[in-house]
Amino acid sequence: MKSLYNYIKSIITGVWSLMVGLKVTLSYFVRPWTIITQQYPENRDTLKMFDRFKGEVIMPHNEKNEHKCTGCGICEINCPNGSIEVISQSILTEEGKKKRIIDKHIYHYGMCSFCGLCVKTCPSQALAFGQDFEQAVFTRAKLTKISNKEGSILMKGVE
Amino acid sequence: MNNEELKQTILSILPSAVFEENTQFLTIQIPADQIHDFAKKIKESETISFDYLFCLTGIDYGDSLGVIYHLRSTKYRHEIVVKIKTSDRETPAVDTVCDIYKTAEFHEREIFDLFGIKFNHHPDLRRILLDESWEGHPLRKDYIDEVNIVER
Amino acid sequence: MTDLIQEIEQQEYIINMGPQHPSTHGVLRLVLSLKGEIVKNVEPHCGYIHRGIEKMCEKLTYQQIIHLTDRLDYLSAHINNAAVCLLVEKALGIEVPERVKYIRTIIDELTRIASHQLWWCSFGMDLGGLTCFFYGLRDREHILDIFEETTGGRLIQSYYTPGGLMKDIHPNFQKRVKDFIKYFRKILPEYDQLLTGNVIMQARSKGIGKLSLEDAISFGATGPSGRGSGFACDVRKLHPYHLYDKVNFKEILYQEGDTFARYKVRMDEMWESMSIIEQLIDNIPEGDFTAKMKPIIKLPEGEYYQRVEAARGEFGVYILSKGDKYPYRVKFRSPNFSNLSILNTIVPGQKIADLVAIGGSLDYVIPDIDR
Amino acid sequence: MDLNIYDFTSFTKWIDTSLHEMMSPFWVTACEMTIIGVAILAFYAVVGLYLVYAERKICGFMQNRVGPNRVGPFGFFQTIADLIKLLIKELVIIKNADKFLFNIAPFIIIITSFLAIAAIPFAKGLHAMDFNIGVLYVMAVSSMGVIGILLAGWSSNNKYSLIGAMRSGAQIVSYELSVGLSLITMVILAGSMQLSAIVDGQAHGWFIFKGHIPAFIAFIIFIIAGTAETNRGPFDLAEAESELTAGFHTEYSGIKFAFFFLAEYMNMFIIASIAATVFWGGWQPLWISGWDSFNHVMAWIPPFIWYISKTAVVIFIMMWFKWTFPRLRIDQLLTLEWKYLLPINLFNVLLMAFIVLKGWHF
Repeated sequence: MKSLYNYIKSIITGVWSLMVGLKVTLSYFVRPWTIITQQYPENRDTLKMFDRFKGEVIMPHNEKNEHKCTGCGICEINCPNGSIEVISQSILTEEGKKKRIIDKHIYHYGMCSFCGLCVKTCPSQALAFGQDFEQAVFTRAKLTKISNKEGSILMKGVE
Repeated sequence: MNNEELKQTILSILPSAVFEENTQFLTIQIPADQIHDFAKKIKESETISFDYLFCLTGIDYGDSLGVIYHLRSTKYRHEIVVKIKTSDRETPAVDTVCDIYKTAEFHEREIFDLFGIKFNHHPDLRRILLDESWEGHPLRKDYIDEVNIVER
Repeated sequence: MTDLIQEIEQQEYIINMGPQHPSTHGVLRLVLSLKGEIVKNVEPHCGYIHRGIEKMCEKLTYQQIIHLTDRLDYLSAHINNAAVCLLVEKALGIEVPERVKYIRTIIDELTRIASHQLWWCSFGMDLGGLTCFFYGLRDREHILDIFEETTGGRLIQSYYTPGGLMKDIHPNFQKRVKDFIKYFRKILPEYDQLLTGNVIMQARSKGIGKLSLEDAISFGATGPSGRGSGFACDVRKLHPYHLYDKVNFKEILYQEGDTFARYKVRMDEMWESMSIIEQLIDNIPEGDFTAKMKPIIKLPEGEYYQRVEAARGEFGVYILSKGDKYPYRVKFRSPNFSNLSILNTIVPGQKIADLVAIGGSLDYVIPDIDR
Repeated sequence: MDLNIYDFTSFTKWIDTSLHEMMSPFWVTACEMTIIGVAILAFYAVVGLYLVYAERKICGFMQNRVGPNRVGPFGFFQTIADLIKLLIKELVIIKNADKFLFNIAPFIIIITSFLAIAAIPFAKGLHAMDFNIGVLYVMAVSSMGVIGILLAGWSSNNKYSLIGAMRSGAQIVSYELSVGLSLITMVILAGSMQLSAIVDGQAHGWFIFKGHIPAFIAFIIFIIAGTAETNRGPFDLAEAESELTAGFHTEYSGIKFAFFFLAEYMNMFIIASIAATVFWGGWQPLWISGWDSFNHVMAWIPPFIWYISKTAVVIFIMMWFKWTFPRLRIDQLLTLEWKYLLPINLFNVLLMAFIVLKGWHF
């Protein structure tokens, strides 16, 4: 008799536990406004990434096409993957002093692991993280970027 | 049990143990051929009962190869580090402890894989992380791989 | 005829589960010998994504190692980073500001919740309840948003650095965390309704994959996998780091050692983590977000060992330094590697479906096994 | 009752007689078969495709996401796009597979699901064949699908497939009993195995109300066992993607896989149709004794709509099950059948017989 009681009890508790689960899924089924899915390509205009989002390493330029990179190469030393190459050249300034300026700041996007050490250690805050995440390309060669823009010069007052 | 009492107990088990100074844990160096007996004794001993091997590290000192056992007692909550060294770099071999600490089975396979230290009486000593056909033992300091390792 | 039957009985039916299989959670290969549905022997083959992180670390500075520890157990990335940072701080004798300790504790616990959420949804999926997967991921999204706002990354953040943090927390951080806790306290009972109480789930997990306490200690099964067997191995209690000696929380222990016990440990840990965060989130003191550090860190000669409680168990870092700016030898004691080795002890005699449930309850992260 | 406006009997009779006027009896039969074949094929395709769509959308909402929403408005043409993709995919030829059986298995599955539709009454006079043993026929035909699954699993030369097929065999053989017994319970109440007679018997009250307790128990058992018969979650052990990758159809690709996929949905549709027909009155409108004006309004809704909406409700329940519950293990599956469903079912048959004997039904 006891076993029959347990048998029926197990059926009832089992069915009840299943009903509780069914209630959860049904409650979401009838509440479609709780969906948090973002419609990505449609919301591109309004989509704003967080300020600190690490999309790529960029070298910010001001409106006069000036950057802050002195070509010291500290970012290159600090990069664990070798994804930054700094090619600098020496020029003579107007006062006749020898000065090192940056020729090309090459950034291998495909090798970057976004550890943030280059941005953190840069002594003149020349590097920053860009928020662009749409970086898909068809060939790997395109992943190698040059951070300093064509014809840009060092900002005044940055040593 | 504090470190001083632990020291005395261990010396009574193995008089030839050498203690290192200024270390985070109580660190003992013992001869490589005694590791199995020693591990068995300190695990079965009622007073110290080191039953939990929480880290097993292989190491290449340059001239010799070593294995480091980090042991802990779940009962008394004290810890020791046992080190063994072997100067044989060609066919290094030490006794396994995987019949005492079952976790050692995988960790010894890993050390065999990456350092080439053989563990006698290990039930299933094969490479674990690398491919069976891999040549050499990568974590050794004299390992050369001109293709995959880029020196900067 | 009987000879033929005997011959067939003796033959092993061998199946390769993985490296491409939905329920091995990555590229783990399990070679099963079956007898009908019953697994007689299981042999894990790992190393498919072995990247040689320990070897790479020997050529990296201590700051650079951080971005590799992220990639071990990517689901408890912050906690792994904390291990290296704490080790370096201990070796150099640096006391980090109080603010850093608060933030690190909160972020570690958020990481633990996020990891357990992902475990819950993948465990549900292993059992065949696909809906769990989406609920778990939906709620994890909130934590990832908090991380993204403060650290800039969603999965691999590299937020900790020896001596402190990369940046200070975002001004919204506290409010968002409080909102999340409020939200998740409401949602977590739903998890119980959907899966924990379910009679099918209980039948599939109770009494399955029993791991005895002796085996748990001997195999070094830590984290929820060990605590499900009654092995008190919570590093937060045994060797408190961060602020764990100042907050109140319980170490969750279950004695059964089966899949359901491991499940319950994780479910209860989520509640505990939330209570830890609630104790701290309003009291973050003002101050620096990093201690004063030299640009080049050189550890004094010697051996160092630091352990932390990652989401899957005890994560340890052993570093032998010879006084250079590079470590001489780095060893990561990964919890999953030890947890994997118990598989051949608890699985034989169970069915294929149980193997999947056990694998789900042990919660592997393959990069942590292979390193 | 003025159900006559929706009576298709005269319409089908008229086609039959007009065809007889035009040609010889042999050609009439051939012509009628073609018409019915084409009609059912078109119905099959539409229902199959939109059940897939419905499933994806329903499961999407249950999982708190939107489901397909890219192809067409609300993703309405998603499954058509998928079908085109499957049609142009490569059919991978498996080395060492039993080629003949491997190729024939999807057809066996799809033909069996096709055959069962023939006996289902969509509206008065609108069914291909009115067998006097309709219930038996539907059960016999729908249980033949397991042959296709077994062949697919066996001939693929894949260990996962074989395990999946064996599980499926054990499962369907067991659950066939429950399906049969729960239908027999209702046959006792109806007093006929002819589907049209069963439907006609429900003109004044559906059987699930007429037979009250035993009919309700039989309905629950039928839904559970029917879900198991169609290899759907939580009984999808033959596929069990977290255990056996894809079970019996691991090795199938392209349109052959689509056949398995469509057949699964059609089997679900058939089970739902039978449930609607036997328990919920098929195409009969809701009838409540005494509420004459209400009954008139109900009768005004076309029977085909009644039939489809009842079927849709049952299908929704089956989908709801699938997207809520975790999967059972094979031994638990068999335990559920042999220790729970079968004894309850046998008891239920006795109860129903007793109630019919005493005339305690409505």
